[in-house]
Amino acid sequence: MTRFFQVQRYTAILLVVFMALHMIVVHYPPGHIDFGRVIERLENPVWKAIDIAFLLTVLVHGLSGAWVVLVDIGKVNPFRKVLAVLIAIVGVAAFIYGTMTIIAFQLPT
Amino acid sequence: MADLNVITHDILIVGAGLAGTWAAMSAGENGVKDIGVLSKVHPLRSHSSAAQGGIAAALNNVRPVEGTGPRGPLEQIPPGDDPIDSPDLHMFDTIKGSDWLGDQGAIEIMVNEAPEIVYQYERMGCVFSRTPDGRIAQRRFGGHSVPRANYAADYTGHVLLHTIHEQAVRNGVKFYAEWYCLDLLVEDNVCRGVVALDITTGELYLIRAKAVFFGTGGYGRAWKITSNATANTGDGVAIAYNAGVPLMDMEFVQFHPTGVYGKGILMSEACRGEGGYLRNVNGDRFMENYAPDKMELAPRDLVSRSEQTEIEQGRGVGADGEGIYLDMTHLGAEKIMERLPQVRELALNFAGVDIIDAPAPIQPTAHYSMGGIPVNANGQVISDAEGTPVVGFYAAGECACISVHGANRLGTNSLLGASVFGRRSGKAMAAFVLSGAALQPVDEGAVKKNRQCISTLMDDSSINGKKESPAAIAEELKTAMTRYAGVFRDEERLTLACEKVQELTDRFKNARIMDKSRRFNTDLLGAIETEHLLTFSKVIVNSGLARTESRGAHYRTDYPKRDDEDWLKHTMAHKDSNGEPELSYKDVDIDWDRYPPQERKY
Amino acid sequence: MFKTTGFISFVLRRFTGVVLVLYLLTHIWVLGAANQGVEAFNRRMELFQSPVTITLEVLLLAAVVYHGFDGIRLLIVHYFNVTDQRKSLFYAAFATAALLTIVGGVPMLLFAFGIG
Amino acid sequence: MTAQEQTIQARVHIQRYNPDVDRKPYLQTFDVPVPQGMTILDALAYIKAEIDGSVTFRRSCRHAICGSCAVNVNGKNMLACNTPLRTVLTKKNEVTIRPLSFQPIIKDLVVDRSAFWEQYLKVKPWLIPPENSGPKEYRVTPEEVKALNRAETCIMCGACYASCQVVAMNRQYIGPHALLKAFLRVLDPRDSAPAERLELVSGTDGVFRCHTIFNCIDACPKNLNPTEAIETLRKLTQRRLAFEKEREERQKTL
Ligand SMILES: Cc1cc2nc3c(=O)[nH]c(=O)nc-3n(C[C@H](O)[C@H](O)[C@H](O)COP(=O)(O)OP(=O)(O)OC[C@H]3O[C@@H](n4cnc5c(N)ncnc54)[C@H](O)[C@@H]3O)c2cc1C
Ligand code: HEM
Ligand code: SF4
Ligand code: F3S
Ligand code: FES
Repeated sequence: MTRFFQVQRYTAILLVVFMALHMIVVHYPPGHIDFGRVIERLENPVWKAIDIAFLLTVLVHGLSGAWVVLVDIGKVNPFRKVLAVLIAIVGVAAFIYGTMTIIAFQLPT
Repeated sequence: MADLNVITHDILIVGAGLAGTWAAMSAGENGVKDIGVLSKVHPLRSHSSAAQGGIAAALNNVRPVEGTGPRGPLEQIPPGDDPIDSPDLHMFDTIKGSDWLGDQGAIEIMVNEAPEIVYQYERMGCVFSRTPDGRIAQRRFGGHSVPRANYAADYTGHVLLHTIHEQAVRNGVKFYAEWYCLDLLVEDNVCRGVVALDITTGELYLIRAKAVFFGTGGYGRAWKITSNATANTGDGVAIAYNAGVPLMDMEFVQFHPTGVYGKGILMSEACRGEGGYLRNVNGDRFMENYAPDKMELAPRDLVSRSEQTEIEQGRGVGADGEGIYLDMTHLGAEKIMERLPQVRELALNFAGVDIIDAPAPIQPTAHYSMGGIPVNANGQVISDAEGTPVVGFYAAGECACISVHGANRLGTNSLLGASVFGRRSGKAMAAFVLSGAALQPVDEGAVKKNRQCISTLMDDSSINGKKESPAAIAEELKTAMTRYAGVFRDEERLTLACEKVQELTDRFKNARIMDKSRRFNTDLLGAIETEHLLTFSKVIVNSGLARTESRGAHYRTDYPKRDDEDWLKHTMAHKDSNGEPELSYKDVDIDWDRYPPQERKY
Repeated sequence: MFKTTGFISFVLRRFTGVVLVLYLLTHIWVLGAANQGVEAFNRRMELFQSPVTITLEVLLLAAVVYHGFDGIRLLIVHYFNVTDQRKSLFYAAFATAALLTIVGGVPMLLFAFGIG
Repeated sequence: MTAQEQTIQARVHIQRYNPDVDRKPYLQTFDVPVPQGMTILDALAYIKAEIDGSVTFRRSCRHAICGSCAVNVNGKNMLACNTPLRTVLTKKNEVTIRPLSFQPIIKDLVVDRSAFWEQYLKVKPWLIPPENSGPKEYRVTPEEVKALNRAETCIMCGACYASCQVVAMNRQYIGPHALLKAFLRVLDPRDSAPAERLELVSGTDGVFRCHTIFNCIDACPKNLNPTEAIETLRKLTQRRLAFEKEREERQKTL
């Protein structure tokens, strides 16, 4: 529990940075988003790394948050271990899939 | 009986205030495992938590700064300097405060054990206020000749009670919270157990025990204007009396001069300590007619009497002219906010007055009951003037009369008394149980009898169609006690009081309650408590009528002098076969060489 | 009890948090189209660039900024002893979030409805 | 000196419920004359004595020190005994009194506090003093006492506990009252088991279950601040062992 809380708080701090970055870089100014626009940035491996870290952070934060929300409910609380495993599986799957996506952004050769 | 619930314990304790909890703790520490504690309110709700001022003990931590007078600042006593206080001095102050009615042997035990018990409280976790070098801070208190009140801001009792309760839980004491003790089973001068009601379910239980302890608190609720909690209905006192145990010195009840007008809630002595004035309806500081030197800082009983004189001579304030103004407006907002914030809050909430810009109406309030179940210094209840013990029955705290407070208790001595004698009782009970005491046979009819009483109260087909409301009876009793057995007494008033109590007792036979349910029936409890009030009020007024002198808190306008010749003795009241109190007297334990009676002058 | 800033902020934070998680998972799935190549990605992105979805995205933005600033508020409470300012802190977080939603949302809407 | 203010008439709605006979709680209305200075508790006592003796509530000290009388008034938890009735009346001179929220009801305004007390005992509310207890008092500085004062005046009234929605969702949560108590013991220089306590409150149901709703502060009649206590504990759990070392050092000079 201590760790979940810790993780939530630290990831929250990281998210402040990532989120700001993400909003500015990806969505500002608003406009049509297509492969081309994304690739401009993701050509740079540093951006790739940043996005992967962002993905990890947001997943950890969001999913541990979801776990907390569920476990807060008295009736669900006894199943918190099972839930943690389930959510971790979701998290890992989403992370792998998301990472593949990020890597997939390459100039077609 | 098929439906008889029986519980057994080695030691059963009734009351979870300081006295009861200490008894449980110390019985446990002395080797008894099976201890049950019964309390009609949750233990932490016991009235001990209301004590504000402090607990007395000659610790010698602080002294007045030299040359600053009786109200000057205090400083810590540097290590190595001469002490200013001693148990002997504490003893003398207590004896003097008691107007020489206190039993000096018991007082000596109390003052000698005082420092140790305060240290023990501290080591158990009480957060006392501190001197700069980290010792327990002390303050002055009325009637004590040196600063001796060890305190935790203005919630000392709260801290003590929580601490001791927690430690008792830690030691595995079993608490029955919200259980009401209805009856005590004493036969052939041997105590056998109690009948109790689980308030939540309404179930009756017979609780058998080798030793029973009462720490049921005071009986200040018999007055309309009182600082006491609603739980302080003197149940233990009445129950013991009904079981054939005598009551001692019941006529002595302390009135505090500054209770919130119409409510009695305590406004701390600090109001006057910080320089508050008392004024009558004309705005005069009337204390100059009664105590020109000490003015508002005269002892509690004197100030209360001065206020009452003003009120009775028509110079009172408030809707019914029963109040006096406590004026602190000249102190200024700053000082009030700094030193008396809680008092201001209190006056705001309970009198609707901001003491910064208006005087607060106050009036004398019933505060502490000196009398109670007679016990010796080991907490063992005695059944006559010779000190014959009731086997297996113990008591301490405000419900008991040891008597360390005599005719008038000094502030801060009651927390001390409850703790010291609660602890001693626990030890004595442990010795009694471990010496091979056995469970005594009980008459199971007792439960039936109590069940009968309850169903009578709930019954609606009342005799001669007359129904009385217990609440109304209680209200009338309180009004009568305030008027006729209050700060001032005389033959006429006390006779009126006797008649009134008798009338109400008769009327109570037709009392019926409105709530007919079993579950958490506070209406029923209220009725039973009213019956208790009537029971011991009768003893109070009769004892008071008989005592033709003025001593300590008992002030007879027709006998304004103390009379050591005839009345240097304790009143003992037994219930006779007609249910009337039968008075006898018991000598006061006095060390004639050391502390012979003197005039009580401040 | 139910009308306190503390409780309102809690409900909003919780609600936005859960919405964001659900969105995040969808988002990852949507972007996953990139794995199937450029066309697939662009096709899927088209789906999400209608005025309706962009309006929804503005709400999403509101959720993100609210959740974010409320989260920052909690971080402040955690690291500094400012519970006495609890009400002002909430108003500040809420106002900032509203402001940013407008600043970010208006251009998005303009874009969506082709006014920009 | 102050003008005698007039008695006004109030309509007091009280939630009644006796599980033995009633299918569900209902409101009953009583007309009460309100003289100057009448508290909510006075009004309840008036109703019980004069109108309906079966109205059930808890009370004892009458001046905000025993913690018996907390109830829910117009949707807020507070003490009945220190709240003047006039301050809670609506414009139409009405007031609604319910039992403390989220608690099982025993009868009328009396709630079952077992969970509340269980949580209180769960944090081991007693001091665990050091082994080397001397003959006199431990030396504690006035500053250290001042820090403890922020928790010491808690009267265990439960107003905070019954305003916390986390409690409402999950009865396993230790709750603000008990965490405040834990804070008191952890910060007490005389306590020798701070690490153990911090371990205890950092569990699944401890300080991290609190979502900083702040209702506990708003409800507390003693102006205490459980949230801050919880935040302090959270920070301390992160340096549990170091903190215990510091404590051991401190205790050498007790
Ligand atoms: C406002 C106020 C301020 C005070 N300030 C001070 C002070 O500063 N210093 C000082 O020394 N003294 C002070 N006193 C006096 C002191 O608080 C009491 O004398 C002392 O606390 C009594 O303790 P106790 O253990 O005897 O009883 P209590 O603490 O009153 O406890 C009585 C217990 O008995 C239980 N009980 C009673 N009847 C029954 C029953 N029928 N069945 C089951 N349980 C029952 C109750 O539930 C309770 O647990 C003050 C008193 C008041 C009213
Ligand atoms: C700027 C970015 C963010 C910050 C500062 C932030 C901060 C926080 C904080 C401090 C909490 C803890 C709340 C508590 O303990 O009660 C939290 C909870 C949560 N967050 Fe975030 N967050 C951010 C972004 C996100 C994002 C993008 C998501 C979604 C994927 C998310 C999902 C959640 C969830 C589901 C919870 C649990 C909800 C709850 O406990 O009430 N957060 N957030
Ligand atoms: S913290 Fe305040 S509200 Fe909570 S139990 Fe203690 S006194 Fe009551
Ligand atoms: S209301 Fe509850 S959620 Fe935390 S801040 Fe107070 S304990
Ligand atoms: S009656 Fe004691 S706190 Fe209200």
